[in-house]
Amino acid sequence: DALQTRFDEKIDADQKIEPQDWMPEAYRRTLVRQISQHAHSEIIGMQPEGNWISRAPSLKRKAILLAKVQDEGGHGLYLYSAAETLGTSRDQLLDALHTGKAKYSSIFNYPTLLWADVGVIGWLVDGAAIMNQVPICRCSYGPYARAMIRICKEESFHQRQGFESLMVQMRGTPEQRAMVQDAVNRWWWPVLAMFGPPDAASTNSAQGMRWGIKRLSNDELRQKFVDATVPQAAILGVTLPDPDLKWNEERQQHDYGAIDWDEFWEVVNGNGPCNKERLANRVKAHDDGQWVRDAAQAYAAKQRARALKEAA
Amino acid sequence: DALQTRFDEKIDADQKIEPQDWMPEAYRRTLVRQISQHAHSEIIGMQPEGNWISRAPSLKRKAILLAKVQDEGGHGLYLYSAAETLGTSRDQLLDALHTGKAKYSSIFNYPTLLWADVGVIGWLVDGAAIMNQVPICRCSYGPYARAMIRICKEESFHQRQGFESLMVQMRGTPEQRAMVQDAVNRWWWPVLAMFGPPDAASTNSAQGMRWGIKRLSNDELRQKFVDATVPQAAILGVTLPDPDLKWNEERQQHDYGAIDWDEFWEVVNGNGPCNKERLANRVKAHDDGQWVRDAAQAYAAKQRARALKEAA
Amino acid sequence: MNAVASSVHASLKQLLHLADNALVLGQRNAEWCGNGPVLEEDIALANMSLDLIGQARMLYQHAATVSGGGASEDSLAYFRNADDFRNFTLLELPHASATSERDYAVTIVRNFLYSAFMLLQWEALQASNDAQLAGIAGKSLKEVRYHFRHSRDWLIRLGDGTTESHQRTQAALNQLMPYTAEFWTSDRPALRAPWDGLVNDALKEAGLLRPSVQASLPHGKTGQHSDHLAPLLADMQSLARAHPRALW
Amino acid sequence: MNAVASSVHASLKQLLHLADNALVLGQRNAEWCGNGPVLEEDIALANMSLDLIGQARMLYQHAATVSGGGASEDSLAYFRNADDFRNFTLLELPHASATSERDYAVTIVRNFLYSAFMLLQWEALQASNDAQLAGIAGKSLKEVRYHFRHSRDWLIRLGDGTTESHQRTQAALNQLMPYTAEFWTSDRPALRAPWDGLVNDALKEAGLLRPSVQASLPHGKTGQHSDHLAPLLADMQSLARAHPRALW
Repeated sequence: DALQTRFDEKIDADQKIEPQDWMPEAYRRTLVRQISQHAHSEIIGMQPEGNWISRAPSLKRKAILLAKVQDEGGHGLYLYSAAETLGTSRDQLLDALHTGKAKYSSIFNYPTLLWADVGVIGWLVDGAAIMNQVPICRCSYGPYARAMIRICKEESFHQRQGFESLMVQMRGTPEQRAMVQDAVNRWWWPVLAMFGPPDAASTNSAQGMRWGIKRLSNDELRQKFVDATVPQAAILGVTLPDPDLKWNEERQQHDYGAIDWDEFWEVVNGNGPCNKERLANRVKAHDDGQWVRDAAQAYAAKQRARALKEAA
Repeated sequence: DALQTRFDEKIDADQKIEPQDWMPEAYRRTLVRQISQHAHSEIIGMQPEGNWISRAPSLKRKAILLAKVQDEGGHGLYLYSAAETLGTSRDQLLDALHTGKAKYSSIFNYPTLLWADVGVIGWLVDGAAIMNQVPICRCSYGPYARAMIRICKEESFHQRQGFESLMVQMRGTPEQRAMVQDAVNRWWWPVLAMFGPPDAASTNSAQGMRWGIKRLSNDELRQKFVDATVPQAAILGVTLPDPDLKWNEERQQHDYGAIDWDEFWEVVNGNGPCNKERLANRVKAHDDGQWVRDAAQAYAAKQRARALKEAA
Repeated sequence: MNAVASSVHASLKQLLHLADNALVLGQRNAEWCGNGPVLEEDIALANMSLDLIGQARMLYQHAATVSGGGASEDSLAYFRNADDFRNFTLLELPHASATSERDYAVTIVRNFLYSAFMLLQWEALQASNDAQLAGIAGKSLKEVRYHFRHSRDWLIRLGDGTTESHQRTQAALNQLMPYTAEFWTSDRPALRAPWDGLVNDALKEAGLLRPSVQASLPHGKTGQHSDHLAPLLADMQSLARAHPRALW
Repeated sequence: MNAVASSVHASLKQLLHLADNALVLGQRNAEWCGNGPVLEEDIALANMSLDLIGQARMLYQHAATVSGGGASEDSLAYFRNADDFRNFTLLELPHASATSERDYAVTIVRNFLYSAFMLLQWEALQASNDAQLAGIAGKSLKEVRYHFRHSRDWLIRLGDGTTESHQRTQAALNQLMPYTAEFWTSDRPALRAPWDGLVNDALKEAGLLRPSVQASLPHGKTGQHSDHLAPLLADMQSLARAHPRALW
């Protein structure tokens, strides 16, 4: 029909779709799913790093980490707002998270064992996230694209901060260097898995590409990430824990070893080291805050009633 | 009447009153109040020292402290049992504690700021408690006297352990010596107040003496304690924070300065540094444990029903 | 006598008191990060913690210069023990109430009582003879104005919200008000009347009763703290102390 | 080669694993001291913590001899970091559940699952070639028999008590059972069948369902812990580390 045609034309012309525009239900549903998953990831992602705020080893690092975790909360906020423009309320989105219906990035189901993990999360996890997200800054849905532009700016700031903090630690004591290496060993493979299953096994990708929601395939993004990260690791002086990782002169890209997709699916399916705990913490914070939200609502209602009475 | 006469004769002959014996209501009431106050003190007294179990600076000291706090729980248990022989249930006694009707020793409303406080509590607080309690080992009510004998044995063990731990700390670093002195400065006056108001201001004492529940007056006990403690402080190498403290050749006792009874009454009346918190912690532990006690009771009832059914 | 020694400085004691206040409350409030009752509040509390940690850093840096001897903001924050800390006892208490281990009413009431005090304190300190401290006061004043408005708004919202929120807030007020007695052991009795004004005015709007202060005076400012400071510092300082030669 | 070096010793790794297990669970369970649901349980839990701390001390002393280099029970307990600790992840978890910050069902279920395992482990270790370890096993076996009986009795009481206690206990079981997978990464697969027997038998009596273990394998034994060990150690070690030259 005409609406569909108009929509397709806009997509083809790389124009933005805006909230008030007509859009196919599947497009709307896919976007809500993707944006809210991203929002949930930001919120759940506050936990592994938040875990170290109280013990940050200098006041400067404490402030940087607190600001970073706060930024993640802010990203959650923008993204929930973007999802709300598609007609789903934040309460509905949170409910889906809390009941386990909605997913979030599996990477946040790994624990942060050392202070070095905080730096490595900044460097690798945020690095991978940026790789994933930069293309979305050009995505077809206007509010999402605009939120991503802002988020990507902040994420790359975090990524540089993470790398810088690792540089300092690598100039420190031998124990510090060992801890950074240990953190890299543990995070490397889960980070590679963040880009999602290999293209051959990936569903939804083609439609996502067609709609301008997805711009690059999982494997393309993963390759770009590996190629960008290898020289950074060399600068840091850490070893990436993959004996098969090497430059392929022919492809002009790095080859890398096989990812353990069984582990990836285990974690996606709720059996990672911290899945239950991350969700339980989130639900508890939400439930414990119910009375506060109720109070704010009750007060606002009273204020409205008072204003009406005065106006009358 | 005959019962009263028989009771008085026993008291005069220094014989024990046992649970099945007739006794005046006032005697019973006084005993329940005194024994349960003492039991409550043991239970609340677990908190200030318990606060340091997790941070005890060596495994040996951790074990000693945990054993000590556990002993205090044990003392509470004996004493509640002794009070129960007078016809008041543990639930009733606890209820009086939790609702603020029953008192406990004010000394436990002071915080334990340093590890040295743990040693000082053993040395001074347990020392004062023993001074108070030894005479009660000869008190007229059998179950109470027998409980006190056992308790006094353990308390004097704790007192020696506390003193020994302070001796070690005084041989340590200058900071350690300063911390011991700081703890002594803070505990000395509240410990002197533990013996209760001066005889001139003390109610109930005469009747307690007559009944063989109290054997020595508050001031007599306080004087004995001061005289016993001064040489111990010298051995330790700490200064007791009282410029007026000195040997009185004439009295063959130590003179000591004026106790701040206003502070004492403030704390007794609920306005000490930790009163609210101590009681709130106790109430919380009790309330949180309700489901466990309910479960134990439900299970016991089921077991009884099963036994009956099998027997039938 | 060199230039630094001849310029006017606030006492080290005062600087550490101000710095410890900021750090300890900043550390406490950061416990809400990721656990707030609503995302916007999570972010607001983290913001205020950041302000406080920033104030602490400026104050410790200044204190380090005054004290000399190789002190730094981090040596003062991470390598002093509980009995060296000079913060008000109020600020080290956990967010716990009888109802809950982490009660937002406790957080809001504390922030309100303290920010009302600091609003006046920083205002006064702008006129300090110690130019550096006066500068810190000016910057902090802007921040504390927001902290005060935020906590005051929530105090009213909670006090005049639901029955539960009213009860929790009144309970938090009863619990914390006695600790404010320590504010007046400082050298600024002149702040008392304006503080009473700020407090009474907000309580009235919130429909809350001001409890009468009847409790022993806390002594955090002289280094005698509650049972709660040592565990807070144990956690905060653990990593720095485990690796004293590390670079961060 | 001197006499000590020629006698047979368990590996330092194994001794530290056993010692860290005992210390970490002893430390966790001591959190109940003064907070138990009923005075008798308060005392019983403190008793079991004392047993565990006693076991840890014997094991660390032995480990210190084996390792040499001036190690002592306290240097091993207080001056190693979280990633040096070799305890099972199960033992470092807080007593928290979805229902409560300190849930007695979690405590009982953990004590049950672990004491059933240690009952078998100590029994086997009585035959160790390391005579000292065999002796520690003999002493510990007596203690763990009581721990097992205590936790088993309570497991049944709670499982077959009220609806609430049943639900809490089943939830605790679901929460903790996955962590027991780490027991079988040890060199004692022969213990698995008898452990299953002890567990299944008690669960049946308690009317509880055995959840199927479906979760990623914990790696505490190799030094990769949950988020919960570092804060536990930060608190435990704070005082000893603040005064490294002190005498205690």
